[in-house]
Amino acid sequence: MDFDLTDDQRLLKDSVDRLIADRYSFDQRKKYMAEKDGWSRDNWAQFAELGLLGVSFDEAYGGFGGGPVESMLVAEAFGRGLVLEPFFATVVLGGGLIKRAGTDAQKMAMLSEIAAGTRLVAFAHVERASRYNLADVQVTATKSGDGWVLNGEKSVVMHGDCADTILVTARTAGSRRDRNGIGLFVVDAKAEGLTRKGYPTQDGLRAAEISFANVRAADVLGDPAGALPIVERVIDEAIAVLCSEAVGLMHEMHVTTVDYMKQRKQFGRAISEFQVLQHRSVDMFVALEQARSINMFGTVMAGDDDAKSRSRAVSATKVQIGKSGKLIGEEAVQLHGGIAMTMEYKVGHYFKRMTMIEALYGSTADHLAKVADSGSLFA
Amino acid sequence: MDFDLTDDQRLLKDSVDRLIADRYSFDQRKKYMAEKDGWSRDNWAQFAELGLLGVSFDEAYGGFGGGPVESMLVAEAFGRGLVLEPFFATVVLGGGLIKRAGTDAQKMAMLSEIAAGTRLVAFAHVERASRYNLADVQVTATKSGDGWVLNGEKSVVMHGDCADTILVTARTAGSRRDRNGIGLFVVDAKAEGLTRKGYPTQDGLRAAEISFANVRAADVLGDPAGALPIVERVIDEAIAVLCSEAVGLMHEMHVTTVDYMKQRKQFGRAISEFQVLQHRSVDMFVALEQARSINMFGTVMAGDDDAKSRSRAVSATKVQIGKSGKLIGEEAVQLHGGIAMTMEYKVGHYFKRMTMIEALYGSTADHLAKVADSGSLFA
Amino acid sequence: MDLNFTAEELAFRDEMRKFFRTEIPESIRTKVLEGQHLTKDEIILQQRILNKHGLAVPGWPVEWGGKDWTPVQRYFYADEIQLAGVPGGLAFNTSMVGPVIAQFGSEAQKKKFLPATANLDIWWCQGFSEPGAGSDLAGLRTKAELIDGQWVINGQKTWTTLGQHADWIFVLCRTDPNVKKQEGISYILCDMKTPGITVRPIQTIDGGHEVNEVFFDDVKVPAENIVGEVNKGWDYAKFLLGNERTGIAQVGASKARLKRIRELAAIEPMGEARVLDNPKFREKLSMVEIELKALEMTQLRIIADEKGKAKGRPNPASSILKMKGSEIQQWITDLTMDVAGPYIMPFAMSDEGSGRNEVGYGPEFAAAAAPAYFNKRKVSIYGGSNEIQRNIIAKAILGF
Amino acid sequence: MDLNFTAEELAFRDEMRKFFRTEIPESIRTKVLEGQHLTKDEIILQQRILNKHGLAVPGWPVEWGGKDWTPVQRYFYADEIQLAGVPGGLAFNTSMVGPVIAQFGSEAQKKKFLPATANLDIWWCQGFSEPGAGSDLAGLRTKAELIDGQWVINGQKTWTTLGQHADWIFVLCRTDPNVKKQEGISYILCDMKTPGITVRPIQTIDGGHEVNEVFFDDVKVPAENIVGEVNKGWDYAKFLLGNERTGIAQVGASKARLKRIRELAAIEPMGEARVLDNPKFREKLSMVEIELKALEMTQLRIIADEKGKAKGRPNPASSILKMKGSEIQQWITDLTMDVAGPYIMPFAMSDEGSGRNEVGYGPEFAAAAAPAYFNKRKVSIYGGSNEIQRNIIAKAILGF
Repeated sequence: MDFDLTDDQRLLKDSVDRLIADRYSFDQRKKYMAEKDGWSRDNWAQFAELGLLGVSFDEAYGGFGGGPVESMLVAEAFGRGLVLEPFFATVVLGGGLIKRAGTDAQKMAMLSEIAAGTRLVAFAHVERASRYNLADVQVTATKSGDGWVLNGEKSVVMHGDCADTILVTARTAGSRRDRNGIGLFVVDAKAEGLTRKGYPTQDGLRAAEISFANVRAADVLGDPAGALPIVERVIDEAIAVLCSEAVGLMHEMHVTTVDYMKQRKQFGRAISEFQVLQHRSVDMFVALEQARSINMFGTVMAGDDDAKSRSRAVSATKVQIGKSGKLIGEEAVQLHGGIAMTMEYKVGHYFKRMTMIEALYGSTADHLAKVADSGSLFA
Repeated sequence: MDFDLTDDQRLLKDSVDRLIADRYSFDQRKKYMAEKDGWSRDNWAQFAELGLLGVSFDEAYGGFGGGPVESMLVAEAFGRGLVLEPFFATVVLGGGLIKRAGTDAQKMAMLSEIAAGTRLVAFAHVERASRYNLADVQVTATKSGDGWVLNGEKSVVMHGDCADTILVTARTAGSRRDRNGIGLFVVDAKAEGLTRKGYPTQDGLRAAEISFANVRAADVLGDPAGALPIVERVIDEAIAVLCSEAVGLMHEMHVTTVDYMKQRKQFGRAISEFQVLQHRSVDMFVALEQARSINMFGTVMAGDDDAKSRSRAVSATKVQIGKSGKLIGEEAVQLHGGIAMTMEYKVGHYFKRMTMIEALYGSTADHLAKVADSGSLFA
Repeated sequence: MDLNFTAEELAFRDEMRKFFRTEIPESIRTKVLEGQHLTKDEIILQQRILNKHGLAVPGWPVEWGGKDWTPVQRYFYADEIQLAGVPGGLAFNTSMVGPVIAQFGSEAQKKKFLPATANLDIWWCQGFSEPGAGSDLAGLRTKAELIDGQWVINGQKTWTTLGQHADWIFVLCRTDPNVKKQEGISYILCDMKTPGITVRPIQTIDGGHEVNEVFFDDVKVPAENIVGEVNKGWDYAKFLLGNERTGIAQVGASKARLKRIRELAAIEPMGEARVLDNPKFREKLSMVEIELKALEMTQLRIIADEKGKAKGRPNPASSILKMKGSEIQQWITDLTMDVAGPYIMPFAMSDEGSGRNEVGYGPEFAAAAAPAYFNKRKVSIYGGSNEIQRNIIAKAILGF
Repeated sequence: MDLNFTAEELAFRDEMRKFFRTEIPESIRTKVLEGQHLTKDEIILQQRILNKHGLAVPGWPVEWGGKDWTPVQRYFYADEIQLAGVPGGLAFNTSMVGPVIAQFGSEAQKKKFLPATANLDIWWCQGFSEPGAGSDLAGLRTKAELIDGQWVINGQKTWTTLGQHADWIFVLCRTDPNVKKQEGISYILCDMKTPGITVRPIQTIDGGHEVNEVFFDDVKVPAENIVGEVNKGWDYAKFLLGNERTGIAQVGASKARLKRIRELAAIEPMGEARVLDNPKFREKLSMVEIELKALEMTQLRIIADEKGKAKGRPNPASSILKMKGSEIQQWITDLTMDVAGPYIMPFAMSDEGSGRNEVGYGPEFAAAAAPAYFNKRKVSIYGGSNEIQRNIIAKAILGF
């Protein structure tokens, strides 16, 4: 066991940290948000150039060849910067699915374009009625000639409004909540019959509702009736990446609060001199360190081939991240006071993103129930 | 609605408060605990003289004629004094059962003796395997001539070691957890075949394990197969009294902590000057006031004839009392530091009694589940 | 001690209940109960109905339209108005400036302002907080100088709620910089149309526009617009802060929200069942109800304790109402998010910030769930933060 | 960064695991795992077995029996010894006085004391805390005066854990009352059989006798029994406080307790099922496991960070280990009480305070449930209360 970064990891971390320092001040971020897609194509090109868009892909497909630790480093920095670009949708979800489910040819075709920044991907899985049940798929795919035709509606497709390619889960067999009978289809965003309605999410990112009316899939990834285990695995990996992003958010909220406390004067002295506020910011710090620690565990375990121990560890991580994040977010706002309630100040935006991560792919309560049902963490 | 005490209530409160002030210093209490029964017969006579042992009985049976509020006043004062005598066992449980289930003749015979201080009663209901399920009764009562014969074992009979009369629930019909088929029997503590083993409880009070080997009951209270609803009702009333006692405990823990903070010096100043400790004692105060408030609600509602709303309100009260009590007890110890961990200082004893009340007749978690299963408190 | 309500008290409750639910338009009440924002016209409309029936300003002196109610009556008024989803009298008018003018204003001020304030013909806003002041309200720097028989005001106020709708503002100004900070403050009334006033919206993280900055640049106000004596404004502001104890805890509003959450949770699917079927959710809901029930009793104890006490002396125990009441309001937004689940994600506010779901993803109520959670962070910050309330209890009750 | 353990590290873990579970009597380990108290002889026995195999004092300098282990090896030693239910070296000997003598003592002191200390031929106790001192340890008043070549000690110490078994005591004494409080303290070793020493038991609320008061009444100690320099005792005490970071969080012990709780909850009936079938209990248990898993990683991060750093300089982040570790130990006692339910009530300690259930009501483990809950309140009080730990983090890490 070694907590030190390798030379390559150190280089990666330095370059993504520098990127955030140079390009992701709060004011710069506001400008990106005002761009057409709600994020910056210029940044995207820069990410590609630094190798971030292929951070977790094999070098054979134009990737950086990194593993979970590399993704963690990038995501944490992106959290600190509150990055708007569709890294999570395209690289983590889209790239992850293709990597895990695709043939060599499919990977060659798509991963290399993702890594190069020339293909945006979104993952359309959640439906209006599915809540957090990953097996609850009602969109249908029916065989037509040698291809598949999709019908139905998908919800909150993260960055679905700008994606070039949409990966869609659809039911090819079985009934609504069956684990079997789910396929994963590659759909061109411009395909006939596909309509999408983009909108901002609470955290300033983008999503889309997408409907499919006899949409012809361009391709299928893996077994058209057996995609669920891969979807679950990629979502576990994605949760680990979200948790890393959350660590970045928490870090930034904590640091910003401590700095603010040192500058802000009330009753003639810096509020950092009030012992009550000191102790509360210490509790934020402890929560942050606990989150950072378990995130390392979750990051490693997200790569585990055993579905049960992988999923239990990832859920445990999301629980601690959710618990720490709620405390840190709410206290960051409270210790700042009114200013943190304004759009003009950065802390509120971190708090909102943290809140959305808590709700993404299962809340703290849902994941705690999952851990509780799957035995000891110290097995 | 009127929060002011009536003249009679004021007199009662004054007399019980004076009693506690005169007779229940921490040092006096130690002496009582060292007496043969683990409490003071002399105090008991004094309680009788002041009318406290019949506080909730009709005047016809030698009682004070008080209602729930009168019981609350006595119990809260007893909590402040950390009273050792078997008031809860004899008057609240024993008297309550006789009052609710007895005939006029039974009441005349037993309540008047309880009120006079000449009869001690205990209620033997809990069994080794029943945990918190009131219907889980395995002790049997079988008809024999014109009487009943009891067999089996009862656990943690509060003050069962000193009682003259033991009220025993026993199964006359049905199987282990059936709601029907439970009777309530009057047993002489000296009856043949009854053996008891007394022991101290964690809070310094007394209890006994009692076994029945062909013990002949002296009498039966009410329907020998239908006692459960009355047991439930009396236990609801008893929980309300325990909650009032708990309010007294919490009050004393809070006041003692605040006083200690003002006297105790660390780093050259009273620890009450540390803002962190101030705020934490404020949180104790708020928890105390919330407990005191809901206890009034629980006290009134414990008298409700409707079993569902009565039981819901009492459970809600026990939840808040348990939550507040845990916070106040743990913080009282923490803010005192090591001294509160010693037998020689009073706070630890309040903390222990509070912990036992939390566990009596269902924990906070159990009662929260009950409330949650019974609909809104604001119906 | 008799903790049951009397028949008269219950009759009063029923009268209030009936009035609020029949006289105030259901469209307004539904929006309030769903956590949506009201338009200016809706707020005015309902206050005028209340005022027409003598129910807009019950806390005022009787001669100016107030009611000589018992504490229990005042409790039921507040509880029922909130339960019914009636917004009630605009707080700035009825709880803040009105009582101050009635107590400390000149006769001319009373005649000019009180009837119009009760009827919301004048919409007031509050000019207390300043940038950088926060909980240290008395440290304010906006100054007013008496020049040629006019107060000339310069400075900046902030967190001015609904200032964009206001006709008048009541402003705390520093009129003597050379004395202890609390002793050099005056309470001045100012027409928002006066030249030199600029209102700038503050956009909050929930996406709404509720608060504003108000800039004063050589704003000239007639000398007679001062309330009471010069340099006594801090006393009047403190009088006001302790004036309204029954509303502060928002018990009725929280009860209404919990009722609605219970209804929504019984509808919203979760797996093959409903959210309300999940024991963990139910327990969380019950825990909030239990704390709220305790708070309701605490509130009744505090208002009962007011009997015969001088008005304007805040009972420090009312800090409990503020602290616990705000905690409960915040927990309730957690519960709404729990019911909404993943459907909180779309930012679906319409232009007016109405909180309606314009995206169509998830149930209607879900669109307001996260904004309410963000927005309600304010209740433990404003009106004396919960840290300040703890300081008050520590000092005034625990004697530290 | 590679967060997997190497094959060598895992081999070391397995070696430790095997050793502790085969060489230390199961009767001792079971008592520890059940939360019962050990006798003096049992504590001595197991330490001598450890010492015989060179595993009693791995943190000491190699020449005195220590091990030159990597941080991960030290982590596995602590984790496995706790998981196995082995009490390990008596902390006063191995973590407290031993390292101080090894670092600051004279050669004569080292020879005289270190081997006997490692082998528990001398049982040490600690004379630091005083009545009224609490967290302000440096304010101590027990004084030592050098008279006729002897230290004469007068004063009182308290919270002296297991002082009733001790052969020697290490005492902090004030040797110069005229300087800053930290600068006039000396570190003196004292035979408990010296005339003038009185040990008085303190009974604690769990019913046990773990701590004592120790009175010094003209206690005469040879001059050479001072460790290091006169008036430098505070530095040695601080060195000691930061010396042992891997044990402070009690991660291994907490893992062992949680494992046992899971076993007990799977047995103990609750209605028609078992306690472990209750989802709420399971979630509470899982939440503690999650926090413990996070703390385990935090501990690994902190010990990894020690590489190449000077010994004796406590990493302020280790305050997290103390705070969170004590919280978790306390939560675990809550869980045990949850499993025990109503069976916690009888006070069923035997005379030796063994924690065995002598009443026979409820399961065997239940007798120790409430006493453990009471007893573990201490872990957030002693060794620098959690409030002091927060002050340390506030100052040393957050820069307040």
